[in-house]
Amino acid sequence: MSSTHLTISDLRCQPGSQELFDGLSISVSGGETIELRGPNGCGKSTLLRIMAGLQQPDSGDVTRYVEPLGYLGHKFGLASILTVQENLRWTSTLNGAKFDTARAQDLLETFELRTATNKLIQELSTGQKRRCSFVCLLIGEYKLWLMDEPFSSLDNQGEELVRELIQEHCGKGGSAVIASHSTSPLAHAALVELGIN
Amino acid sequence: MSSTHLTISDLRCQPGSQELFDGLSISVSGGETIELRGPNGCGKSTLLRIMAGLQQPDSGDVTRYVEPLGYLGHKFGLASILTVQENLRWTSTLNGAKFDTARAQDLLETFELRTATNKLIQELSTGQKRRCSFVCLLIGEYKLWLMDEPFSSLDNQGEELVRELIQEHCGKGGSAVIASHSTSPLAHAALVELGIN
Amino acid sequence: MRYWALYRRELLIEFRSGVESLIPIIFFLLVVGTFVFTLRSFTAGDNRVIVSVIWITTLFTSLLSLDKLFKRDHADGTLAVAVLHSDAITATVVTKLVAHWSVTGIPITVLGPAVGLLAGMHIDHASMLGFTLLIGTPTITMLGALVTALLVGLGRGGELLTVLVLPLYIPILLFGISVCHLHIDSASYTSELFWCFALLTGSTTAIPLALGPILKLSQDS
Amino acid sequence: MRYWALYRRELLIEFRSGVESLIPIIFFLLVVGTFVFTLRSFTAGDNRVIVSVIWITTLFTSLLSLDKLFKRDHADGTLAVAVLHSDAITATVVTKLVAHWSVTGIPITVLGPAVGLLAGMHIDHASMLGFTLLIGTPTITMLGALVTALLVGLGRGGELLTVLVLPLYIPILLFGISVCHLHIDSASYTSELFWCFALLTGSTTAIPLALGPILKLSQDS
Amino acid sequence: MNFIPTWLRRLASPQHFFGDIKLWIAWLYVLGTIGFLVGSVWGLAFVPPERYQGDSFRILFVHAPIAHLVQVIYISIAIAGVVHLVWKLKMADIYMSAAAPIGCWLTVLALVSGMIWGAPTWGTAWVWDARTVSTLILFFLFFGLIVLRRVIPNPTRAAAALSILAIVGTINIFIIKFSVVWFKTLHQPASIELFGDIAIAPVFLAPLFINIASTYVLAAGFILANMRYLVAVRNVSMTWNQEWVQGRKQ
Ligand code: HEM
Ligand SMILES: Nc1ncnc2c1ncn2[C@@H]1O[C@H](COP(=O)(O)OP(=O)(O)OP(=O)(O)O)[C@@H](O)[C@H]1O
Ligand SMILES: Nc1ncnc2c1ncn2[C@@H]1O[C@H](COP(=O)(O)OP(=O)(O)OP(=O)(O)O)[C@@H](O)[C@H]1O
Ligand SMILES: [Mg+2]
Ligand SMILES: [Mg+2]
Repeated sequence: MSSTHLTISDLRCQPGSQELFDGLSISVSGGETIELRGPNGCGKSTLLRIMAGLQQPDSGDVTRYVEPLGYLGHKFGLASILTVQENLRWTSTLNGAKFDTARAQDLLETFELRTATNKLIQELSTGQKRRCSFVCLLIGEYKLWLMDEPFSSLDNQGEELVRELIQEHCGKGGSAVIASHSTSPLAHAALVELGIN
Repeated sequence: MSSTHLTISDLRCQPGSQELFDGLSISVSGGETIELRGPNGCGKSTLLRIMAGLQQPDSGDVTRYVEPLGYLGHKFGLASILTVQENLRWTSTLNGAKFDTARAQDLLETFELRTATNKLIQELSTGQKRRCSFVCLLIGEYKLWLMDEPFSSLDNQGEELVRELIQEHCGKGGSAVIASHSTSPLAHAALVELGIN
Repeated sequence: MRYWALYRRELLIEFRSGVESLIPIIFFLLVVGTFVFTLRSFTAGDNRVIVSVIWITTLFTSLLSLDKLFKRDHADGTLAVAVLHSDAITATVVTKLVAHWSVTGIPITVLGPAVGLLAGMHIDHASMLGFTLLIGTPTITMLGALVTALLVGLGRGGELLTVLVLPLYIPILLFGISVCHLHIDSASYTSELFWCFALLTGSTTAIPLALGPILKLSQDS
Repeated sequence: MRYWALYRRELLIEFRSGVESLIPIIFFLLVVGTFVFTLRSFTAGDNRVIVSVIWITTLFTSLLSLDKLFKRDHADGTLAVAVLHSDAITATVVTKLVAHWSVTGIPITVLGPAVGLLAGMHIDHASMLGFTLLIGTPTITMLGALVTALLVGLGRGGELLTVLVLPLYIPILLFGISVCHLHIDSASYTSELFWCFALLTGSTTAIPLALGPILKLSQDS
Repeated sequence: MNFIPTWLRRLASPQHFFGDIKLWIAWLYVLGTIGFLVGSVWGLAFVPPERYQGDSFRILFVHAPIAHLVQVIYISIAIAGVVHLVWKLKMADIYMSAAAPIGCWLTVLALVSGMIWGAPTWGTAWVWDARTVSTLILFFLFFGLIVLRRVIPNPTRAAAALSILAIVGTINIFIIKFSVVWFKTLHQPASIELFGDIAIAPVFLAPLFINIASTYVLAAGFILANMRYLVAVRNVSMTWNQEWVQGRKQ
């Protein structure tokens, strides 16, 4: 039962003088992992922001069948003067769900953030912030994940963990679109190569 | 003639309740490449900032024999509403050097930023910004490079390029301290493993 | 429930470091003080000047704190997350506005008349001042938030905000001050008060709904 | 040479987007306008009120634009780079201050008396107003920059800045206004003018040198 | 720094400070309270009413000492600021942090007592003159110090920022005070000067002096107690104060 999560058809986008996409069409269905690849400046981040609806294309249709989306950009989406726990609580509030303390503790344990539960975000290292944003993503129970360079500033153990999580998520009917420069592609991922026109 | 560029002796640092370093001593000499490794939150970025003098340790001595240092942190150090060229010009002003247009063009060519010369920094992609900050580093002609995750958000070709540059820089008597999560260590680098105490 | 939880988050951010929540209040006192002090030789005993000064300072206090209404959230990316939850965005925005009003509007509504009394206003006139501030401050918050939302992410300071929003503030400023002045002069002020209410109703109903889409649009680089 | 190049960079940033450089000026006019308009019935013909209003507005204009003096540079990391070039940091700071003064202090020094003339001030009194603003605005820039530097990177808005810096502004405000008032009253103002100069000299010599170390310290999270 | 006696140098170490100062605080509290009670009862009950103001002048015995004390506290903070910037003394930093809130509260007291006094004598609780304004500014400066300490998370940076603000603020207070000469004031000028005539009748003088002295002593007690608390909290990782800090938190 692989339902469609998002379709993009005939996308055209030209920020500034140089054209990024012209007639790009992509469809993301449940269970799918899509990895965007391409050199610096080819438009991966732009495409992800368009998918999320944070940026408007010049023309073309973007249809989102699941809402809300989980988006992980270059900014972590964590309030820096709140603690880790308070940020997690906020995510579940946004989703209208009750905050499940036990699950949150479990996830923090998995990401080795247990000791940081009551630290302010601004006191965390970059990698720890990124880990925390993954915990938020998991707490949010989003169907479709849009991730911009999710492995950057994670250590090897963290990267491994995230790879497994993505695989697990897509195995359970979720989907993920990932922009990455990592040398080893994700398991089961469909590669989309973007180039500079 | 490998002169000493920087020494740290008996460093102690404890931001918050948890101790990061206790009695750490490092010395960096010309020609040396040092790679800091360790899990997220072990204190790599903190150590680099202390080396640069952007952060004060709780105790211990930091002596810098070369000044100014080239520091590349998580922020790119580029004025976002100036163009690439204007930023490069600023770097050479700070160093009291005359701006060498030809060399700048060469470097931009190497980093495939030639077409972006007159773009504003805020119009560049993350990887392009990082590339531009490398060009600044090279224009500044610093002896000692301190780099915090320099490979993040670079594509494979860019990463290769930077690796070569670091090797070349240290070959010519410069030195570099690099924090990285990359799976393959730098050539000739002395690894310093930091751990969580 | 969700509203309450979101409101709590905003207050948490506001009050994280204790004294900070007093800053708008101290700011208000400081600015009123500076004004009254510098203008003291001309205003002695004229309550109408005090009213004007308090109203103008209220505008500034509100402006300065509005500047950061969405800024922090934009900088750390939480605004983008909020915007993507399109069913919760109105709740987010409303709680933000209410929280802002709670920490600036309410204290000013209380302090304004208190300062007036200290400066020798009659208790009747001071209460009227308090009443107009009570209807005026939400309007000020709403209009300011609207313009702030348009400017999110442009990296501009309070100056641009002021230049854009001050013209919008003129009506509520005029009506608010007029009601008090007319009351002091024992003249009729019904139509001015009516306009104050009209502005209040208009802004509090329309603006919270408009803010969600505006903020989403503002994400576009 | 280096000073000139750095100064050009600051102006470039200031003027990159055209109209924006006019914002402080528009702000100034708008606020003076609002005041004069709201206070009009009490001030008719009294030039001393105009002087006070213009001086206070000058303070606020300066405050609002000071807020972003180091903010942008800190956000994009160029401040850290500048701080690491310890032999160039004083030059960087000085050019920043001069640039800030060029786009706020100078226009206000010119506009202040012009507005005064428009409001019916005698040309003599207006020139004296201009003169005090000329000595006063650099002092204001210096003191404001000092406090702004202490707050770099804390993510606080102009409110906190105002609360910290307004008490420091009181002397220059008092003396500046006194000189003008005494001049209007045809009284002697030498000692007040002396204090204005003393404040100018003190702040312009000490503060630029102190800012480098302070900014370096402010990098520490 | 050989000229500093050993017992004082001992106090520069947090651990010794924490231990030694406890007894001092107790003594200061006792002395100050007794002195203040004696002075106030004397002033309120045994001194004849004043010629012009009747009984309302009796608030003098609270107002004048405190209004005086807060200025001394502020200047002492600025001196600690200089000490901290020059010698990097940790204790100077602790002193600034400990004294600022006390100074702030006492300034509120000075303002309120002045206003209570002003209501009957001046006919208004507040006038704008150099004396009152400089006291008001003092309040804002104290408040600024407290806020600055709170908003800067990093202690090294906070201490330096505090020192600088305190030093610049002192210059301000001086300027405002000197400007008394030029601005007409309703508030009376200083009537007790170190080298000059004393314009207060001797009957009022004795209780006034007792109160001035005891407010000094009491404030010293408050500040030292606050310092002791900060010393303990800032060295949580040490062993000698674990128990005490834990006890405080419950
Ligand atoms: C809010 C209003 C007031 C404030 C802020 C204020 C402030 C001050 C200050 C700063 C001092 C100087 C203390 C020193 O340096 O030794 C002082 C002293 C004094 N004040 Fe006030 N005051 C206020 C109201 C009053 C009133 C209404 C009176 C009585 C009419 C009064 C009578 C005195 C006296 C007698 C002294 C002692 C003078 C001396 O020995 O120096 N004050 N006050
Ligand atoms: N102000 C602070 N208060 C408390 N803890 C802090 C503070 N600043 C940093 N830390 C802690 O210091 C540790 C080191 O942070 P740092 O950024 O140096 O790590 P890092 O090695 O660079 O990690 P990463 O690989 O994630 O970038 C982290 O565990 C962080 O939680
Ligand atoms: N406002 C703009 N004006 C002009 N060009 C722009 C603007 N915004 C983006 N671009 C251009 O669009 C291109 C795509 O940027 P994007 O951030 O999507 O790249 P990316 O694939 O994510 O690169 P990276 O791997 O470096 O992150 C870049 O070449 C950039 O210069
Ligand atoms: Mg990208
Ligand atoms: Mg790091």
